[in-house]
Amino acid sequence: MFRYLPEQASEIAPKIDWINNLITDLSVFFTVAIVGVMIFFAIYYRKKDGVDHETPQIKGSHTLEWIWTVLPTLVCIYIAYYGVIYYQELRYVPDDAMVVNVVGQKWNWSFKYENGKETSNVVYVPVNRRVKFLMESKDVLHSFFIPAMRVKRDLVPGMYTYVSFTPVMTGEYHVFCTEYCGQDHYDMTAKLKVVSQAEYDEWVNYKEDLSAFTPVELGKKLYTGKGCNACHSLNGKKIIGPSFLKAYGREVELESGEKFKSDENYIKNSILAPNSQIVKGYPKNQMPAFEGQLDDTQIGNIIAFIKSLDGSQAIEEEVLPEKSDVDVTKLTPVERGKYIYQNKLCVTCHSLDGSKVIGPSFKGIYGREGELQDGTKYVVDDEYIKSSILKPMSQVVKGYPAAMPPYEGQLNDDDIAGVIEYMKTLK
Amino acid sequence: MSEHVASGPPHVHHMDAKTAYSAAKLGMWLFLATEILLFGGLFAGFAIYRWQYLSEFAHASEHLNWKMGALNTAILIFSSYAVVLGVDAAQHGENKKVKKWMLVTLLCGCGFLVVKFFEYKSKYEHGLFPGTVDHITNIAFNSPEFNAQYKMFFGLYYCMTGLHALHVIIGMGIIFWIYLLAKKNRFSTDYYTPVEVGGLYWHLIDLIWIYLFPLLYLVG
Amino acid sequence: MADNGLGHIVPKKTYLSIFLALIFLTVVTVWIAQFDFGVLNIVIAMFIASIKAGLVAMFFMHLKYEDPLTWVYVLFPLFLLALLIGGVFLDAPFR
Amino acid sequence: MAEGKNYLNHETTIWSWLTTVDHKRIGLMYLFTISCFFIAGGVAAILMRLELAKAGGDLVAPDVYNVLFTLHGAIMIFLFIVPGIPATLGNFLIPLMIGAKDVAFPKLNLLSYYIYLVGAIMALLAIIPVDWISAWLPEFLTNFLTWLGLSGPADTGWTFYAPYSLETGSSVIWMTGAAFVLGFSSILTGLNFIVTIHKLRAPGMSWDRLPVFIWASYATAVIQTLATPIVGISLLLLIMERVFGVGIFNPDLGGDPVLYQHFFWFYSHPVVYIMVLPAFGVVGEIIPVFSRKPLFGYKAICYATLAIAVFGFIVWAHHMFTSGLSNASAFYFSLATFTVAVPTAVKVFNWVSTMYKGSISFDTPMLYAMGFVFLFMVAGTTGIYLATLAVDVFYHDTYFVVAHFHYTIQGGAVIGLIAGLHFWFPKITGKMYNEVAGKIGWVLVFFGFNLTFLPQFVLGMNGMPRRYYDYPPEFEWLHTLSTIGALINGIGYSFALLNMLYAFIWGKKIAPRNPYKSLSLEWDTQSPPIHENFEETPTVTDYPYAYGVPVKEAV
Repeated sequence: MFRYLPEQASEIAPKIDWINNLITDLSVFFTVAIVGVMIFFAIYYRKKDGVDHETPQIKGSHTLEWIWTVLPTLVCIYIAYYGVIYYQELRYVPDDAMVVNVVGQKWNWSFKYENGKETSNVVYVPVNRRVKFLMESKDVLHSFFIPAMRVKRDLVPGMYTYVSFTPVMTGEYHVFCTEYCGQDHYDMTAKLKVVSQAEYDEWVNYKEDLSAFTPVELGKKLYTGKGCNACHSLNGKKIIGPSFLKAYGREVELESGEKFKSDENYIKNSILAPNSQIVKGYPKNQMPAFEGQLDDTQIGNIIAFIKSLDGSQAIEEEVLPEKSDVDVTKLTPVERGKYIYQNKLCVTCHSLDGSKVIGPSFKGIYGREGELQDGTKYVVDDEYIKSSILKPMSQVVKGYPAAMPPYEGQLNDDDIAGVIEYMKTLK
Repeated sequence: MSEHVASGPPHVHHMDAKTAYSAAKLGMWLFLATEILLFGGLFAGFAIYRWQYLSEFAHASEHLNWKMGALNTAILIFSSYAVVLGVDAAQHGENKKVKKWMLVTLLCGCGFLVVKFFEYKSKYEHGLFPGTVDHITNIAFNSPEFNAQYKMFFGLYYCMTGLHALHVIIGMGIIFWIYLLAKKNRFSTDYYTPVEVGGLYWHLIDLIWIYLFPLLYLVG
Repeated sequence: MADNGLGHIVPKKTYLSIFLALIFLTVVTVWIAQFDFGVLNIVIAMFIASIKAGLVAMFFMHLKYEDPLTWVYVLFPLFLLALLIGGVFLDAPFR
Repeated sequence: MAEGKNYLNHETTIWSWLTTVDHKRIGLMYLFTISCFFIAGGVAAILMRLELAKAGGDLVAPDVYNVLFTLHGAIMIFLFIVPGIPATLGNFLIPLMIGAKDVAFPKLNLLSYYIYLVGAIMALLAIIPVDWISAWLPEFLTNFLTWLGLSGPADTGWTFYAPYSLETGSSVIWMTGAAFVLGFSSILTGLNFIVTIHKLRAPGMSWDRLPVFIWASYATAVIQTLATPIVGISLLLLIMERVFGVGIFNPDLGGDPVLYQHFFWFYSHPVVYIMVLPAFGVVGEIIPVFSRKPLFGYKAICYATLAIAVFGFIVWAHHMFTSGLSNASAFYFSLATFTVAVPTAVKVFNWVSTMYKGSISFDTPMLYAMGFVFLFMVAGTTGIYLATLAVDVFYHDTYFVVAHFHYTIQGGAVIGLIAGLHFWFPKITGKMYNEVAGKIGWVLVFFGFNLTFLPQFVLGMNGMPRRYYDYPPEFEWLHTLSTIGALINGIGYSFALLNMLYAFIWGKKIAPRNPYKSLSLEWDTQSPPIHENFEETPTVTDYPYAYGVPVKEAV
């Protein structure tokens, strides 16, 4: 009776569920028995005609007192014993456990694997292998809870804590923060993806060994990985921002009329605080500030990459995906929306799995409510999406950078309708 | 515990004088129990952090002036002595003596606070206090060797001695009130509850200091 | 004065000797603090402090002459305090 | 009886109420004040439930939601239910039940009330959403409030966990300060009751003749007096950290946030017994009267009461099993927690046995008392899950805990308070309430309550975390059910309270001295009692449960 626990996705889950269900059965039994007896007494001995009837002056019974003191004690000891035993099992970590480092920060989970790979708000583990999540908090208390695995532990700033379990079922599971941590506590969730060992290996090793690359190559990776390619071409074409071709050493003229040569300082500053020096003729408030998102080495790599684009090498047009011959008008609206999502670079900033990249995730976006930077409330409906695509700067969601380029003139109404339909499917 | 305003054993409508006396005393003991637990939290915190940061605490403790601490211990012990003599005088109905001893106690309290003031002042001048203040240049707290654990020691030091000093001030208020009652010749062999009960409070202040002094100044 | 049923009267001589004992013990604490006994430092200091506190409570505060009820409400809080310290020490050092 | 002088009409000016040292009047003043806060906390709860009725943010923004559950928790705990039964029924009944004219320190009693009021005002200040309303306020007022250190309502949860409470910009100092001041009031009330029960019992009122409500109040008073200082010091340290930057709980300064939790729960676990023990006492008074039977196992119940109070002190860290607690502590605190289960079970068995061969009438207080037994069985048995280490790891900070807690506190303490108010209503007011309306109120409260919180057990079992503004869609239908229940529950409480309020002010039916033929001392004086409680000090010859015809041997 009353079996509501989530699926048993870890090795320990059946044991914990066993003791849990035992408690449930005992609880239901005792509650029904005692309350049943009470109701029976109440009805059987009720004052039927409204007049007191004679009652015996029974003051108590030592025998009964002993029975109902000793009996619950024994039951309690039995339950407590298994609670402790299974708790030990929960906290036990074998030496060969796979370690994933977890960092909790308002309101985001990030995961780092043994080979240095990092993910955010989604974590992959192989099935049937003991894992240990070694956790630290950057700010306040958080708590790492995977219901399906029956594990939970607080993240305490200034101290490492851990959870450990062996997943036995592949699938996707909720990860919740269960220690209140401020405004978006409810949104501090992640996905645990349990996959086969082979899939895991493939996934975790997908990322190449960065030390094998030159700074220029690393810079190029960042160029695509961080979405620079959405606005900065490599072939001299103006997309939204200036092209990177021959960007180093070029004469720059700012809106203010100030002129100087582009150098390392200028590029670095443009990455960290773009709006402080917009080149004449380019729109303001388009580029997100990468302050805190890129470290000095990464910026150095990007600078090296830009320096390398001195025009001496032919530019391979590999960065912007080749336009295929798909006739979008023949697609269903949802397919069309998906196509646009993938090809108009929405994918760079808007995830589908709920994780924050640069912009809000598209997962479950339709109908979502929240607050804009200026404090007004919004509901994501057709009208809102349309104006967000055409004039993004007019309604930036609180907590996100004003980073999206306007698509006015780039997408027609049918395209936008397709995107909206596509969004509706992303529950 | 301020039941009594009338002259002589005051009339309390709901209990006789003897019950009133023992009730007041039990009430004060209970209140002292809460005070012990209030400070107890601080002692527990001090114990666990001292265990964690043993050597840092020992070093930080050397910044305290044990001579001043010892002086204050002596002052408080003497003040307690003065209070018991005051209680004794009240038990014999000698209001004048009560007045005298309460005055002595008050002076001791002032002396304690003055010493404390100079201690705090010298800590302040050396920058040994939590938080930051811009115009103090010599902020030892921000020097690299003055790490978080030192700050912890001084944080606890200020909380414990500060809360204690607050109790000294409140205690002096009570003693002063007793002084005023004695001035009006309120006490007799049949009625000296305020002296006894107020005295208990003052002794607790002494008692807590007896622990604070070696803990903070000597072993650290 | 026992006839009025109020508090116990202690001879003034007792008070004086307690006062002197307290001062003496203060001197002892200070004197002994210059020697290093390692972990025992704190034990010795707290032991002497407890003797002093005991003297104050028993004689200055007349605890010696109080009824069992008062004793209960002196000892029970101390038990709770020990419990709190014990509970905290059962946690942090064993993490 | 009505024409005679009683405590309500012997003086009638407002001033006579505000300066009264009469424990009965102070009890009523508390009752009035806590009722206001009960309504305020209830409104916050209803808003919260409405927000959660459907998935997605519908009603308020996330930060407002966080404020709502903080206010609900802080108001209900510190302002309503801690003073709940002790300061109202306790104040009113303790001297009456032991045959005294007043509490030991009447002026101190009044002082506790005013200290409570100061704390309440501080809490109200902390609620002002200065940041949100500053646009509509005159500038000097905004400046003044900011100068006071007020910004927006506290959003820390009622637990004020460090380090979040150290860094959030809201009026945390004022809220913790309020809790500190309220704690001081609670200490003084408890101290007063302990001394009263020890020193002012009527001749013949030995400890084995004390009503169980007095035993419960005594145990409560001990907890109030001795547990509150610890939370006092931890809140004080929190304030010191925010104001002066001392680092006791701040990990950046070498402090340990888990230590805060130890200090906090050292008080806040026993505080649960401050809330619920008096309710045990109330139920222990009601069941024998309406069963016309002696309270079964009187001594066992009294000892169980003391045992719960003492055991309550040794189990606090079971709120911290996932907090980073050491294994050694976890084992100890889990085992210790089970010790509380036993005396609690003993009480339930004894209450039910009292009804055996009784002559039972279903008056409203009895219905509440029987409802209490069911609700408390649920609360107690779900407590077993949370005491069991491995299982608690799963349930900690989920809706299961929320539901368990509300079964204990609302199903236990609040239902106990309402039961007691109905039971002693004739004594307090000298009037009778409408019995049918009382029963309707009971039905609404009982069913609304279960509909609110039973689904929350299921939510918790599904892994729904607490303090979530939004949730995955699969939890939606349970949340909707819970919200419907909360609305019915709210209507039920309003109905019950308005019924009593109506009877108090406009009621025509005059209460006799002892409408239930109870043997307890408070029914031995007129209704409502005279200012001095009794015409002459009563002498007690037996314990107050000698109902029925003596039998030769106990069964």
